[in-house]
Amino acid sequence: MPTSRTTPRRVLMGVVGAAAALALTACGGVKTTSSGGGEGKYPTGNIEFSVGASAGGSTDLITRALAQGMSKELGVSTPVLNKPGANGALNAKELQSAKADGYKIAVQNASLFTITPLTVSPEEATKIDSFDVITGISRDDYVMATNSQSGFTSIGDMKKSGKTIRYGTTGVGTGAQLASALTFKSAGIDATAVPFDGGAPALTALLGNQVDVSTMQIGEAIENIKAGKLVPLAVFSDKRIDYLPDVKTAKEQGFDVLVTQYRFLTAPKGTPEDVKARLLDAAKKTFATDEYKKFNEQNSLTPMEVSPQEVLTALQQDTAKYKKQLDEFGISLAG
Amino acid sequence: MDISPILDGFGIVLEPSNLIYCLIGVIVGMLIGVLPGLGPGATIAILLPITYGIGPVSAIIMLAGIFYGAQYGGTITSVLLRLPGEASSVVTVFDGFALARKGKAGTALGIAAIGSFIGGTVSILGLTLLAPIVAGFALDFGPPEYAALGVLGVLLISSIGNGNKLKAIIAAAVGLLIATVGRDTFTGAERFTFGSLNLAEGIDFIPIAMGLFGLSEILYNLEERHNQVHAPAKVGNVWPSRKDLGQAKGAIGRGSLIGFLLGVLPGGGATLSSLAAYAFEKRRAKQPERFGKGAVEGVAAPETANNAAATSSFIPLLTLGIPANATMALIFGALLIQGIQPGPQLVTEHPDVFWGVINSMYIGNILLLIMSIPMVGVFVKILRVRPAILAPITVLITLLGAYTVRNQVYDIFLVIGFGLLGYLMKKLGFEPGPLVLAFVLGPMIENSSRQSLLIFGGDPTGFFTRPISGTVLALVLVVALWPLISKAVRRKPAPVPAGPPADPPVEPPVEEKTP
Amino acid sequence: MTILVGYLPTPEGDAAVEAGLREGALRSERVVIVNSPRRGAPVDEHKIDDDASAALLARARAAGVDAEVRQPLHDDDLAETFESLVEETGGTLIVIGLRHRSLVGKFILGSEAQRILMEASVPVLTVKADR
Amino acid sequence: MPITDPLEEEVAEETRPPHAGPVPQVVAALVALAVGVAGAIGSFGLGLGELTHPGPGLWPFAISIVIAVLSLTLVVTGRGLQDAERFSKATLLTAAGLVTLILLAALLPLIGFEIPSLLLVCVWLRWLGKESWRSSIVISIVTVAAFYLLFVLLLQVPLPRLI
Repeated sequence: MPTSRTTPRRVLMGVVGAAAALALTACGGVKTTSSGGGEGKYPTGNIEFSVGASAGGSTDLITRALAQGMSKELGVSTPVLNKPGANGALNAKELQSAKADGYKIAVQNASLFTITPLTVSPEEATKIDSFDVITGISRDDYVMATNSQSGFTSIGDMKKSGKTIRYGTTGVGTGAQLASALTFKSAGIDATAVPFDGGAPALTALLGNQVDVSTMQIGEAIENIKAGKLVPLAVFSDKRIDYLPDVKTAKEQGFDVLVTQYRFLTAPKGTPEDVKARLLDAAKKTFATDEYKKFNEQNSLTPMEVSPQEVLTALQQDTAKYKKQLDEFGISLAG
Repeated sequence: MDISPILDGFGIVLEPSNLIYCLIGVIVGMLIGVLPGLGPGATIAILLPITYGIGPVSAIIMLAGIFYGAQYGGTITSVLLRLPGEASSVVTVFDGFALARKGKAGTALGIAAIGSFIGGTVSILGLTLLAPIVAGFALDFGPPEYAALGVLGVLLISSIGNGNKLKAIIAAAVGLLIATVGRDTFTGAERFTFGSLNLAEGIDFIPIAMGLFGLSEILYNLEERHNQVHAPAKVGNVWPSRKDLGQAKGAIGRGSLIGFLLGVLPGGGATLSSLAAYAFEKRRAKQPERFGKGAVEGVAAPETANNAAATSSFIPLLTLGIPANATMALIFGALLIQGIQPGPQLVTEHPDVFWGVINSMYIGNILLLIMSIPMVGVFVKILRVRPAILAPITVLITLLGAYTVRNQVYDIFLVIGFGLLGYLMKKLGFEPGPLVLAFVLGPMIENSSRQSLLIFGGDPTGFFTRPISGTVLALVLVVALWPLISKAVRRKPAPVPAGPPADPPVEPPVEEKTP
Repeated sequence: MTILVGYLPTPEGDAAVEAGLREGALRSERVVIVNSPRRGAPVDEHKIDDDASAALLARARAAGVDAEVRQPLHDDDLAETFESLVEETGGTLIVIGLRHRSLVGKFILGSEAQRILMEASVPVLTVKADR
Repeated sequence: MPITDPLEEEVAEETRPPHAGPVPQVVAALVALAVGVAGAIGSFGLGLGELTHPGPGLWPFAISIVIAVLSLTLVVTGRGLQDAERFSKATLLTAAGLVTLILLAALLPLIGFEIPSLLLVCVWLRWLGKESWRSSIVISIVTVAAFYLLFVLLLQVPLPRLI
């Protein structure tokens, strides 16, 4: 290995480099925003939609449909980024600490704020106060279904069978878990929860007879229900669902279990009013398109395009109710 | 069988953007196949962040193109310089270089290109026919089966590697342990996070792959491993004569079959199949002494087989969700990043991805055949670029690429950390491959086995009484006990004489690569 | 005592060998033909293969000179490579070919010949290619 | 696979520098052992649960035990292995390269990517690659310009930058 020759140039280079670095940092400062950001009227750059669930699930599909429509309205591209984990808590944490400039927004689930806090320590819970709600989006109800081979047709049938029911849920701290746990407890059925990471694997396990029943969002199960592969046992809404008019609610079957999932568009706390107004306007215009309405139908979603205040009220009421019921039955949702 | 999804797949591939990604993939693949240094694994790892921005089908088409394109590229340096650009082209050196010395380098390259094309195509046909059949059993795969498959995958990769088995298994286990960092999906408990928010989300696959495969390779190569400089070789006429083709015909056919079969086996892969195909041809030849002195079959067989295997190794990935080798583990990761879980459900849930990727291989192979013959001269020129110039550029792509994934400097430090780990592992005889692979499969194994235990009511015998998981676990046992079995088999006489011919002793450096 | 001849497969290189062999015959000294490729790249177009070096040796025999071909690798220091060869073989003369290069080209790429000229401790004979 | 090993070994053998002695082998195994033991202690603290209700620590605990046991075996049996490479003077090159990487990561958020990248490429070319001053400077400037074009202008990646 030959040694490199020392040249005055080498020293000179170092000095020049260091000086240039210092000079530039002193007067410049470092930029990170992508295109355009800063000058001009919002939005000037890409608006990132992050999703706290893996691609293909309801939240992801809704985000993509909304992002697509809003992209047209706002005239910028709206990349959708999946950041799955902990029922969206990881994504929420990231959004919460993002810059409140309207360039990073997310569709979030009610269950993250109403149910997840019941399963984790208070400091870990995501709080709605950390976000600005822009608008409600849609309701997505749960259905408990079983494989057509099981022979069950109602919650009562499961009780009659007398065996331990193994039920799939879409994860710890989700509405699916809460609805199932409340149902089995209030019906006095012996049951074990098997948490999966989202609706798709819970559905797959049910179709493959790995579990006896699964509770999923309607959109995830409806195709297989129509095809006769799955038999719906109950829905957990107040009234019957338009998409499954023949399926009795849990209430009708005598169990006071009311759990629904709804979603709303959020931005980090402190997002400027004009930015929020612009986003709301774009969302409303998207809701009004035929394309988006058709999307809702295809995915069995009930529109819930309400004001931020109504979203907040609903969240508060649900939280209080779930807490009371869990205490009453002595259910712990954590592992 | 319903062929409309297959035809739709062709529609997807023929979209101009996908054609371009396919073209980019095979060109990049050929380039890195030619260049000693970066292997397809390292390249795919480095390019992973870019796949973030493009759709899943395009991303996988491109990454797949890199993988099988590298098999073509590796031939060129083997033949012209006795320098296998890829581990899977090592045997091509013997007869390829001998042919080159006879002034028939062109013939060797031509035969290799034709063989590669045929091998690849046969394998895709097999993939097309076989994959949906395997996928038909999809619903029978529940958590216990996935758990068993995951264990089998980790075990196979650790036991069929090149190095010390014990070290490989330790590396794999460390990979499994690293995968547990972060929040537990069952209880929400934080594991090994030491209170760090960055770790609460677990460790991302991209920095691990980029560090252990990409950066470690560069750091390792900094220690001057290339002290051979070659004179430029003459290529000559690339089109093989009728006589040469006739000689190679059988070898190409058998190479396709061997490559397809060994590629499907997890852990088999391109390297193994090229070696096996060469050994097989030599054994059945009437004049085995011709081998090593410029036998056309000696080029045709391994080159056909490595391409066939590269293609068929997609079968376990796309149908069962088991990556057959470290490169497949990266593609597995790329699919996960895109929100697609490879497995039995893939063909029904994402037919666009499934058939798009498979059919892109037909197109990619045609592109490679068209390119490889006229462009041989161009690729040979690349060898004149000094690795010292490429290294800093690659490093910069790696580090800035890691940053772009989540826009966090933390990820750059992760890449550097894992780069150092990978470098030390290589120096100390640990392969990074099993670690990365186990890291990918870890969550699947853990979640599935915990779900299974819940389903079984805590009774672990359930794993063995279900037909599929039981069979898979029996396979796990066979693999685990393989050293003993093979010892018993080897006691029989007539070991296969597969050593290379005494004449040209192979002196140039062969790259240590991630397979 | 030996004469070192820098050789590249170019007209200038051939001219250098020609001159080197002539000097070797005149002085009855051994000739070492130095064909030094740059370290690093797997292939260097300046490196000659075995056939070409055999041809060079044949030329030397025809000229009645005892010769050998050396192919040491060099980094960014061809001049140093020559210096160490001078020391090792007891060189008395370096013969190199010169090619014409424009001023700009010389600025960007530098001139190895110039550095050999400046740094060599023995006389350097430079020749041009036959026109 | 018995058929193929000799082939591969013959080709691969010559590239590797002299193998390291038993000390690095044992040290490596001990490090792995330490990882296993630390993992086992950490996961035990998380709670193992039972088979019917596995706790968060059960799986990592099982893996850690496997690591520990296998590493212990390696400490005992791995002494004579020849698959480790000796750390030589060339290792210093790698160490130097590593330092430049860390510097780049540390400086990136402070002064943007341009200057650290320029210096990194330049250092790698000039000292690790032994290129001439001229080509080092030209290539590093061109590289950084190309990255700027690609990442900032074309891909619009929010890299910290000066310009």
